[in-house]
Amino acid sequence: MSRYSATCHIIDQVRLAQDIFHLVVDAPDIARVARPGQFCMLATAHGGGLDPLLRRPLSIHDAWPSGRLEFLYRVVGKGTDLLSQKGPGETVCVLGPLGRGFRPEPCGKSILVGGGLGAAPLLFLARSLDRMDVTVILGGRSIHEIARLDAFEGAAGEVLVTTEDGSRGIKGLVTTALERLDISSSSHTDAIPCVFACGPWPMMKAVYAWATAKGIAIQVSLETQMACGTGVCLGCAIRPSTQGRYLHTCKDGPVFFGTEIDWG
Amino acid sequence: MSRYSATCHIIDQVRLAQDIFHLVVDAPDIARVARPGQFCMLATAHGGGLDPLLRRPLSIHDAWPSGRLEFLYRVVGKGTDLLSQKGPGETVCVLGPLGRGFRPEPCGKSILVGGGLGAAPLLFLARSLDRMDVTVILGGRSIHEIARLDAFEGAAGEVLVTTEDGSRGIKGLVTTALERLDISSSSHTDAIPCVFACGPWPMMKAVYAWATAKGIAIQVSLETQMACGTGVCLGCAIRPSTQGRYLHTCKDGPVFFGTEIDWG
Amino acid sequence: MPYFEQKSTRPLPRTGVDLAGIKFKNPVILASGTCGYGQEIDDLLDLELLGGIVVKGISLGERRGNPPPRIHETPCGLLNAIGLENVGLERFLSEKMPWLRKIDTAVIVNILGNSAEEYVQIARSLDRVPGIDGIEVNISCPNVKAGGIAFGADPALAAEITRRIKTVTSLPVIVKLSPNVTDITVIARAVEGAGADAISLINTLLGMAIDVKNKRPVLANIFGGLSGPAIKPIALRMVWQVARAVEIPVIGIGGISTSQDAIEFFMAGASAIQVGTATLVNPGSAAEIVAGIASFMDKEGISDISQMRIP
Amino acid sequence: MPYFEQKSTRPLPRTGVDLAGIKFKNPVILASGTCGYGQEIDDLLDLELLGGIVVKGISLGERRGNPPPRIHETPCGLLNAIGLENVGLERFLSEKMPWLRKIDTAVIVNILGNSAEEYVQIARSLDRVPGIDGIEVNISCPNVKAGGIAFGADPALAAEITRRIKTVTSLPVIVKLSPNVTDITVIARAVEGAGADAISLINTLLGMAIDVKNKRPVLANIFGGLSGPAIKPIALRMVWQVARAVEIPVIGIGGISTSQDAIEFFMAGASAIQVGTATLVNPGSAAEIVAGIASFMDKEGISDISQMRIP
Ligand SMILES: Cc1cc2nc3c(=O)[nH]c(=O)nc-3n(C[C@H](O)[C@H](O)[C@H](O)COP(=O)(O)OP(=O)(O)OC[C@H]3O[C@@H](n4cnc5c(N)ncnc54)[C@H](O)[C@@H]3O)c2cc1C
Ligand SMILES: Cc1cc2nc3c(=O)[nH]c(=O)nc-3n(C[C@H](O)[C@H](O)[C@H](O)COP(=O)(O)OP(=O)(O)OC[C@H]3O[C@@H](n4cnc5c(N)ncnc54)[C@H](O)[C@@H]3O)c2cc1C
Ligand SMILES: Cc1cc2nc3c(=O)[nH]c(=O)nc-3n(C[C@H](O)[C@H](O)[C@H](O)COP(=O)(O)O)c2cc1C
Ligand SMILES: Cc1cc2nc3c(=O)[nH]c(=O)nc-3n(C[C@H](O)[C@H](O)[C@H](O)COP(=O)(O)O)c2cc1C
Ligand code: FES
Ligand code: FES
Repeated sequence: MSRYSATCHIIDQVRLAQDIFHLVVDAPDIARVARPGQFCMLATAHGGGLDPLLRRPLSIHDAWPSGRLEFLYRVVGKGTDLLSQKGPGETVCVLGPLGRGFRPEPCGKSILVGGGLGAAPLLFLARSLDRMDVTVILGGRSIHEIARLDAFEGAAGEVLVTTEDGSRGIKGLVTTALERLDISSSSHTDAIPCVFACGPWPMMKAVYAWATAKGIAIQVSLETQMACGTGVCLGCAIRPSTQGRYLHTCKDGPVFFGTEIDWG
Repeated sequence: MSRYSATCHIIDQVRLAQDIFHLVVDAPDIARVARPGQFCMLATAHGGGLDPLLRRPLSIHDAWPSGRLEFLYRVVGKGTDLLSQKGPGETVCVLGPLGRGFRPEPCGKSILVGGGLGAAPLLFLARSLDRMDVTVILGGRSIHEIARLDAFEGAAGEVLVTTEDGSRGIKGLVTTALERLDISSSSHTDAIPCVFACGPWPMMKAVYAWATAKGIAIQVSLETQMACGTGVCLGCAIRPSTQGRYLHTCKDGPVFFGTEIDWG
Repeated sequence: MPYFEQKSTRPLPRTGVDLAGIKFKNPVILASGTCGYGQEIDDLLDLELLGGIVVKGISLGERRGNPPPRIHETPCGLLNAIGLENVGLERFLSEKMPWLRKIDTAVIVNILGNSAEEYVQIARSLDRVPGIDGIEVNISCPNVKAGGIAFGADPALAAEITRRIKTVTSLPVIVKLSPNVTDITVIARAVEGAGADAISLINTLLGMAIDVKNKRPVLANIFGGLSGPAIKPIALRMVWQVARAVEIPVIGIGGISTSQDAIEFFMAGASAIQVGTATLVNPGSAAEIVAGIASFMDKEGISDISQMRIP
Repeated sequence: MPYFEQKSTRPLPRTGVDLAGIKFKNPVILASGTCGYGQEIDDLLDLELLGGIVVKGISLGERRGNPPPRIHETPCGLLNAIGLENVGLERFLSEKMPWLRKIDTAVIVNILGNSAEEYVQIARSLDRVPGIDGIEVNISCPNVKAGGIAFGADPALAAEITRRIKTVTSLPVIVKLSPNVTDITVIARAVEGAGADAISLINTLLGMAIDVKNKRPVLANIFGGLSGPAIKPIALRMVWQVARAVEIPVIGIGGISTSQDAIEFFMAGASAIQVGTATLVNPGSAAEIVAGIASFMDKEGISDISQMRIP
């Protein structure tokens, strides 16, 4: 494995909406080897503070050969709040790239489904695929929850937005858009499409159900509590679809095939 | 007692030297009632962090009817480091004014002796006295440790600087300057002078010895570990000169008459 | 009209608790040793907003306490070795009670003796003193040589002290337990059996720190008691265990600094809570916790503290 | 010339320690359960820079561990209830040891059984396995129902397990103690008397957290073990006590994240230390601690770890 623990300079940090931030750091080692769907652990305490103690897992939103490493996150608690207070000129400790990312497979259209901040890992994935084969569906309660739409439009052949309040795009959930999708059409092949999803658990469950019903393979990026992110603490256990050993989000995932896990 | 717990806007924070900062906050309630020699407890953790847990005691460097409250401090550890990272536009929680300050007494010249950051409480004291009766002695290892000289020169009739490396003023310790002082001269009286000192323990011990030998009353501002600063925890005990009860720096002090405490 | 009626059917959250025969306005009490005798922080915290106050531990005679240094900050915690500096029984009654009596909040007196006899003597003197609502028996102080922890770690001794105190006072008796034991439920059941009206826990965990520069323990007393947010997970676990082991009410203590923390303790089974170190850090903490609990109960439609308890 | 001679008379700090018959390059060891079987963090931390590694606790059969959630962050601490998920003795020997054997650092195997018999069986199987330098007997795991803590809280049981393990192995036996006891020196003396070659302490403190939103304990197992900086003052106190109660070497564990922390433990009487939670937060911690200790010794002119001990 090639993982790195780096103290990174913050190139930029922009508030995109009320509580959504786009963080760009300079992390050449990590950016060079990162794969879509992988994540990093970021230290959030300021100065020598030991609270919050643990680093916070964030998906790699994008990574560039130049060393530019991007994150897209929502402030939900103490750690993300402290992270959002940092700006250019300051540094942040980043550990990564961690985990097993998306595994692009020979298939027809790639349908990328992101609910809320679940969009975070999908931009890097979209950019790694053939633009014209990529359909991105971004869902949120309202337009304010749809982040980085321009970037997605630049990286994907088709971008569909769904909002629960109808403030933009299709009124409804991401599944509303999925139902309307013509999954047979693809630019150069009649192959079955494949789905990559990230978002709240109920959304992923619904997308998994939709895909399974259609016989489409689906990969999902999951979130669990994590202490280390490196596979040593065994804290990030997640129930497998079989009766066997637990899976571990930080090393067996965070991306899993829909069939690997217990949907409960 | 009139003490206040306030969330204060930072008006200004300036680095005066490598590790010395001058912090100005807007704290009308506290500034209005503050007396020279009193101190405040400042919260230093950022965001919702609980480490450092305790607030940090800092002397009131100056206070104005406008609500302007000033601190002068050195970064020595985690708490002061975090405090120094804050700037205008941000807030800091301040509890004060706390403790018993200097008690100006009818006397001749007032000799204010500050070693290093022990200068902090002396500016407010100087400003509360008749300028022409005030002699301030500021000592440090080098000129870099002498902070806010201009302000002291504006507030005192005479300002003497001592540096151990001779980079400014008298080469030596504050006691070198004391020895040379003509303690009989005073602008309007032949009364015995009095001394107010703040600084490292060995310095205060030497100044106490000097004053005692000369029969001059001395008040010293002391530092001990503090948890509450408000008199409830009894953590800040300090040995009295008698065999009786311990004194408590945060309520019986931080300013004591030299005769009250056990010099060890 | 129907709208008005609908509103009125939903009662205001009742934050008051009756516990061990004491009426508390709300379940938030100041912990012993972190609020002096009340008057010291009266200007910074309106005591009448709170359920009650437990005063600094009182011994028979006045005590000087341990030599300094007495306190040291640790990660999210505080070590203290005050050594029970206090004014003693007599001065407490003559100098501190007159002021406390005027305050409309429950007053609990924390007591500590060097021997069972001393506990009994103090308890007897407190009986029928106007303004005192209850006694908290500190059998758990880690910072004094005799008494304290020795009693708190031995179920037989703890029971004996409880029993003897009950015979000399008509005041409700709350026994405060030490966490420095293998099985806290054993001590809890022992004092319940001996007649305790309630149990409060936890006192501080025994800890220490070393001054690397000067190559010696930081505290003059070597050991000190650890308090603050650092110990909350341990305190909560013990409250959960004890609440399931005894029938008498449990008062939760340990690292509570927000209403969220307090609610965790109610869910674990505490009938009330005490706020200690948080008051040192921010004198207004307890009042903020009271407000936070009320608004949580209001939002969740909870009408009584006991409803929060996880079965 | 005189200048050169003067320099050469000052020996380089000797950070190496011989302990219980095991040679450690330096006194910094990775704690069980926080470094897997080593290979998992080999790319982030050069194990050969360290004194040693204690692998994740091994049971006779493979174990699935507790259901999630297993971990929860607390103020300056971490609660875990992994429940000893591990590959079991057989797979450990066949799959993990071949890699560990190649690493130039001391390898200690942490073992846990459901019964004294199981401890003995595992210890016997580890004897004479090339590459294993010692056994650490975990009689202190708070997260498994049978075994673990039950043995660690009872001096007679702790002694019996130690004695029986000593008869079936020629490997040095380190007994790891639980802090969840009234008097840790009693257990320490019991295992010393039973032949333990060294003692390591502390394992985690039993704690819990409650999910206020969902009104239930956060951890599926309800209770978990508290580790990290929050517990350092308690760990240090126990190491101080045990180091003064036994003659065998003591390995200090609990909340160590900097070389400063490590030095506090040496001053308290530890001959070596283990780094646990700090590795989870920052995989490079242990290597940074090694460097910090060496530079402290160099600066202070200390030539041996044992010189730091406060008498
Ligand atoms: C592999 C992975 C990738 C992620 N990628 C992103 C991303 O790209 N953008 C984004 O906005 N969020 C992402 N998250 C969620 C993000 O980690 C949490 O929102 C964050 O940890 C919250 O920290 P906090 O201190 O602000 O909140 P708090 O609630 O104060 O955190 C308390 C504890 O809970 C943990 N925690 C809280 N929420 C979550 C969560 N949803 N998942 C895991 N742990 C949690 C924290 O890490 C911390 O240990 C990801 C999570 C995982 C596991
Ligand atoms: C009444 C009073 C007035 C003070 N006024 C000033 C001032 O005006 N300017 C200034 O620069 N410093 C002043 N000090 C010292 C200042 O409080 C400490 O430098 C500061 O607390 C260090 O905190 P830290 O987190 O940076 O250091 P750390 O060493 O990390 O602090 C660890 C703990 O030790 C305590 N501590 C460390 N040094 C001291 C000290 N010298 N006195 C008391 N507690 C200490 C901290 O409060 C904290 O609890 C004053 C101290 C007291 C008691
Ligand atoms: C400075 C200090 C002094 C204390 N003095 C007493 C005391 O006199 N009697 C007592 O029973 N507990 C005493 N305690 C313990 C507290 O009442 C409380 O049980 C403990 O601090 C845990 O709660 P916390 O984490 O909220 O502080 C003291 C605690 C501190 C920090
Ligand atoms: C996630 C995790 C898993 C652990 N697993 C084990 C174990 O298998 N065996 C054991 O003896 N101790 C185990 N421990 C305890 C540690 O080895 C150590 O004793 C404890 O965490 C205190 O040290 P620390 O504060 O440095 O983490 C574990 C601790 C953690 C945090
Ligand atoms: S978070 Fe530690 S193993 Fe996954
Ligand atoms: S610092 Fe608490 S009484 Fe002085």
